[in-house]
Amino acid sequence: MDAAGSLTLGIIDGLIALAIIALAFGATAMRDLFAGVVLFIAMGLFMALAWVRLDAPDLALAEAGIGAGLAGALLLAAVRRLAGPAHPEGIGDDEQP
Amino acid sequence: MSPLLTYGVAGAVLIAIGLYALIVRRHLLRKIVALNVIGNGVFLTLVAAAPRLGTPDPVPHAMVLTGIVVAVSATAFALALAVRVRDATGAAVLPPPGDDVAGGPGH
Amino acid sequence: MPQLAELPLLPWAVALPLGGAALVFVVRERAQAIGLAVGVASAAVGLLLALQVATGGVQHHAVGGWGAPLGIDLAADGLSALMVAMTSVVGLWVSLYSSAYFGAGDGGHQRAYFWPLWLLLWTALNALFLAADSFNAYVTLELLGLSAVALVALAATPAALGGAMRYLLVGLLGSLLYLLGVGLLYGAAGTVDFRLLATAPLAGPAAAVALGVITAGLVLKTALFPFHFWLPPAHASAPAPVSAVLSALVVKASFYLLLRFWFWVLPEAATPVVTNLLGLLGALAVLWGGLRALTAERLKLLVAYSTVAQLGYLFLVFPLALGSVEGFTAWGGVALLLLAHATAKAGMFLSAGAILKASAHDGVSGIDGTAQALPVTVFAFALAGVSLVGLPPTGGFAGKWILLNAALATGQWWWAAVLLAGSLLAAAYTVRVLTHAFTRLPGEPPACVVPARLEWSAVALAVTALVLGFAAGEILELLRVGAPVSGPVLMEQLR
Amino acid sequence: MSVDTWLPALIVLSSLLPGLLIFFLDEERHALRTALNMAGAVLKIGLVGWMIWGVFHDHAYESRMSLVPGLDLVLEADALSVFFVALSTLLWLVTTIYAIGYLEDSPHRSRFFGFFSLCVSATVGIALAGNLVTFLIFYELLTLATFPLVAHRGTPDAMRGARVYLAYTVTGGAVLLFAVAWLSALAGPVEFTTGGALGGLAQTHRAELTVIFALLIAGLGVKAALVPLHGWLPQAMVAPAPVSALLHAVAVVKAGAFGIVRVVYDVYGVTLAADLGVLQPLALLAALTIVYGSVRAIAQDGLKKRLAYSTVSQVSYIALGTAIFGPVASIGGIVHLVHQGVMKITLFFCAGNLAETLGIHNVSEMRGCARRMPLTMAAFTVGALGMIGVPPVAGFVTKWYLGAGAVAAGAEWVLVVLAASSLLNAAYFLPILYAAWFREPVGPWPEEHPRGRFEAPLMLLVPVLVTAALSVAAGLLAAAPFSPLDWAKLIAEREYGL
Amino acid sequence: MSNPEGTAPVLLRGLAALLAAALGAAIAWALVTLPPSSGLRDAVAAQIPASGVAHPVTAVLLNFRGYDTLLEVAVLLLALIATWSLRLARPPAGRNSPGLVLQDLVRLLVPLLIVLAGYLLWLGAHAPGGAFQAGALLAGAGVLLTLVEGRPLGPLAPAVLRGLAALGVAVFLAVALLVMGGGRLLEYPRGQAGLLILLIEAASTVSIGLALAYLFRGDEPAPPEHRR
Repeated sequence: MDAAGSLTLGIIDGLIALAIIALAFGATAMRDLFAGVVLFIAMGLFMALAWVRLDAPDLALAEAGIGAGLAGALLLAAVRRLAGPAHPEGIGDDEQP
Repeated sequence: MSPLLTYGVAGAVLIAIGLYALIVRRHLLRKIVALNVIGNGVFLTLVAAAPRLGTPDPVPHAMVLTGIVVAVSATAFALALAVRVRDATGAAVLPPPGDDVAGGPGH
Repeated sequence: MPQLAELPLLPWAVALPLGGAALVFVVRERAQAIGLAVGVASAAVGLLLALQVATGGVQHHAVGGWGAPLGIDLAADGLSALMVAMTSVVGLWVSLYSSAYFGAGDGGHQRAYFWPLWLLLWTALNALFLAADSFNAYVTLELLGLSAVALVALAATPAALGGAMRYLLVGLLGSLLYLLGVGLLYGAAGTVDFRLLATAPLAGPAAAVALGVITAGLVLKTALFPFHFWLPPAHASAPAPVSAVLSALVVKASFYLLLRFWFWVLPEAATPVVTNLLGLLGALAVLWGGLRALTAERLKLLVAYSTVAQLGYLFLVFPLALGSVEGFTAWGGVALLLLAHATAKAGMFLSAGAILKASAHDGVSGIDGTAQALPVTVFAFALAGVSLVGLPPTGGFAGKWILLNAALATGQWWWAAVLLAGSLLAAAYTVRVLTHAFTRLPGEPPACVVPARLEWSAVALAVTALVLGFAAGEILELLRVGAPVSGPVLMEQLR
Repeated sequence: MSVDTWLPALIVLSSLLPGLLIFFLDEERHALRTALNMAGAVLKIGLVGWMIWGVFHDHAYESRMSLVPGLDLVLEADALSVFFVALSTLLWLVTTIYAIGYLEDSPHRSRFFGFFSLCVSATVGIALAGNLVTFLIFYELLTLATFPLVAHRGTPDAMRGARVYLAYTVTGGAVLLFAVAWLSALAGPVEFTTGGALGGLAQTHRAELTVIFALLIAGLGVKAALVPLHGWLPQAMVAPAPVSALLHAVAVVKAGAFGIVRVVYDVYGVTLAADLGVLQPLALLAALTIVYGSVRAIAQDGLKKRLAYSTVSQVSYIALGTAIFGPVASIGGIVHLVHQGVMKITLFFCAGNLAETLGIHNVSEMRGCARRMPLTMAAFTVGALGMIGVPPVAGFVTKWYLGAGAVAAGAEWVLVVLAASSLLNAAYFLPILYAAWFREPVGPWPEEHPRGRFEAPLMLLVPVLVTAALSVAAGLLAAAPFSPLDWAKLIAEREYGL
Repeated sequence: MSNPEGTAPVLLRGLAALLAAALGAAIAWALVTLPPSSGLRDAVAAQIPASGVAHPVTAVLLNFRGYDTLLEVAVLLLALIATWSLRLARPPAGRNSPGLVLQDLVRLLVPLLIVLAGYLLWLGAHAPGGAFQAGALLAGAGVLLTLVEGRPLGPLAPAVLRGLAALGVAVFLAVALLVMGGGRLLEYPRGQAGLLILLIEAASTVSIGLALAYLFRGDEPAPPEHRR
């Protein structure tokens, strides 16, 4: 492909990379847990883009579905559970009889 | 600058960010997110490190696919454990280690 | 009966416990019986495998028939065989012990979940020791870490859950660092197979960084001082049989991978600075772990810190064997110490579990008089202690003697001094426990019934540690199969 | 595979196997336990007799088993080893009888006799060890076997005494291990050989050898109770009387002394040792210990404590004799291995009887006890006079040869030490004898509970009389063939190649 | 002492930052200086015809490095067992009860997702896709159902549920051992590789979807002590 095209692609790559980095930082630094998780999911989506750019469509699919999607759902569920009341008794803290 | 290198360096940065957060952040959920960030960084590095000539090498892709599934499994368990710790101790943080008070049942 | 050499034992050593795990998870009502049966079978396969290697040399199995680098190989040399055999022996007695340890008290919850988790852990151990492929080793490492953490959390006390959480975070970080290193090596060599990596011309920053992060990750998982902080809480708060497995086997797995990379893949990367640094950290672990064990308040915490100390010995292999002409002396000594610690420490944790059933509380001072209530168990604890101290004629002594010889014959007397200091500390904390156990309480000894299986499993392991001292010769012969170092068993300056 | 290769191992097993069996015996199986003990002891005596005869006719016995290449377990019989074996075997028999009587209906007898047999097996192993590693192994086993015996009573101060004992011995063991490992790394497996095994290194590694010698003596000196490493001995007095007797006469203390003899004669060789100039310091240390022990003994009121310090002093005669160059002194030192054994065990048995029958634990309580227990005190008197060195009791022979040897070696200062120690011995023994025989008892005894028709049950009385008789016999019949002295001469001749 | 939002003392933060920066720099350095290589691309390409599938990644995952994938499916099962062994308390039900709209949406979406999963599974043989992507879609359906009905699946006998969860490992292992016969683990007979791989993938898809969905739910439907 021509130089200009490759340059634009290079810029796009750079932007995706920067977005991933920024989102990662936000995800780990956010004061609010929920916001952090949302940023993490967004990062996952950009990761999927990155995989596409790296000629790894399988990874893009997996990242979108599992890395961002399910991991995100799990994290959100966890945020909700942690926001809820604690269950100190759990279901029985008894140890081996 | 080839996309490989761009994303590879991005991966290195992710690893650094994640490691810092893992050490510094107290809340378990954040630590788990941090681990996932490291994981993504490692995956990027893995693919970026692999081949440099022509069409991509499928082997690292397969490895990363495995890695993603393992990561999500570990994350799921870690989150459940974190919730359990919160339920048992009242706070979603690591209890101090050197807990060494005799007493309680023998077993 | 087919010839031993033809038996495909390598795949079966992995498939058997894996299938068993799935089975006991589904057929929960029979978990106990099936789990025990699978345990016995897996142990048999493991020991046969060791025999196969001893008689037939290094064993290979190209999974899928592709062969490295495209496919994944399984391989068993002397070291792998010994590790698998160690897993089999410890696993056998731990399974027996557990079949009596986990009752139906909490609706059979612990019993229902212990068996699938334990068999998955066993799968991971065998798979890891037999992996000839560094990425495959990563998967087994994760399988190992997750099952180990889940087993710790099974105790369900706040302490156990906290310990498990810390253990999980550290473990995941460790395996991710390991994966990173493997990826870099693949980038540099285009393969993840250990043998091909060993022959590949690895050089440049990539190889160095790879080895660095791999070492960091594995050292973290092996709890080498000062990265031991996660081990005592986890090992001390887990159910007794789990503690035994963790201290005896799990920490050894990551150490085994360290050996694979340093002695096979990149021995040329070893500089005196690095090897002596690892040795120094090991020495500090020996001293620090010993001191903490000496002052620990809770019995199981004492035993856990003893593990930290004993792991320190293993790292003396780097300054004493890596890159030295006659490295086999230290190599064999460390291998013997590793096996002796596995059996002795497992026996010690199992007996501690039984002793605590009879004691007033979980403090060291809480076990007063248990020598009257449980003479057999206390005997097992004492015998295991003797091996940890390294007194003759136990396996601990044989290993320590050979390692001393390696240190002194090469003029590195300071490592010998570390060995002796460690022995004295070990003697001190063992005696600390025994004096409490032997202290006679006023009145009748506390009536206490512990299932015989608990007592005798512990004895069996302690006795195994003793017998190792007499089997040392055969063990070292097996260890020579495919060993990365050569030389005589014992060195002599004036030869 | 002839009996020659089995005899040494059999001698060790003859007490080891009964011991292991006894562990699993039920407390109440009194008869069976006794039978096992006695059978083992008698069998051992038979085997040892056989071996003595063989060794006397230069017959070689060796059992060898390889642990790892370059690390062999070797048991072999030479003049010196059978000397020590004979002593421990004989005294084990009497002590076992005594212990059976002493421990009647006290708890945990199976445990006690189990470890008791292990203790003797370890001692015999030490005696028969054919190389340094084997010696080391049995030396450590001895530590392990004796710890539960010292701690047997399980009382707080029993546990304390046991802890101190273990702290000293394990540390000493570690030092010894270090030294042995170092020496083996230099010279390979060091086999005990008459006249020394280190010829090769004598010129090249003088400095190392000197340091290693110091380490070896330090390690052995703990059990041999050389000042300042003797601290555990008085503490270990909490053990039951038979144990104390065994510890002082045969097992622990003697093992240390025997080790010193081995190191000087059969590892370094007395010539090399003298050449390195390490004998003089050893002699001085021994002399110091002799005097110090005696002085401390005077101040003790507790009978067993006084005896303990007396042991500290007496055992060093062996080291002293070893450290003075020259066959005559060596004879004096070696023969004291046996003499001190029989005399000191007599004294401890007596102390046990006094405590059992009259509840006497302190010297101050002994007034007139001889009238109540004449036989026991007669035996005690024999032992005491022997310690002082009054002819014809065995102790006299020792001191005579030590003195003569010292003069021969031109070390007259030793005479002063001997004289001083004899005076001191007299100073802490004669008052006891006087009070026991010639003073009136003051009031009732602390706690009197006579058992049996005699002053003490036969099981306790007979051993005392036997050992007392032996002490006298060893002195009277010193000139006879196969007397301790005769045998010691044989050893010295072989060591000095005369 | 521990306020969840709190962070570590300054010194620790500084050290952590230093450590992290050093590690990142080292990795970047290693990447930059890596010599070019083609990895195993050509080796894979050469064996694709024999692998039974056309898509290289699937060939690596299910054939060349199928052993990794077997252990990987085991890891997923392990995660499920481990999570269930924790006995989480049920989250307070009924909170944010889904509106009718969402329920209808789900009724529409779930069948679609299942069909799509089947398609992806079949596609994996010669194009991007396969068991894991398909499993993820099934799991997504399960998650939606959990959100509206509290559980991913209709009422199932506990043993059956566990059986489905272990199906992937069981089938994978069974095939691996059956084809071994006298030969090697996972050595597919010539010509049957494609079929066997599809069989394995189908079983795995079910288990993966089920496991991920129940991991989202958190606790086991019928833990042991609720029986008897």
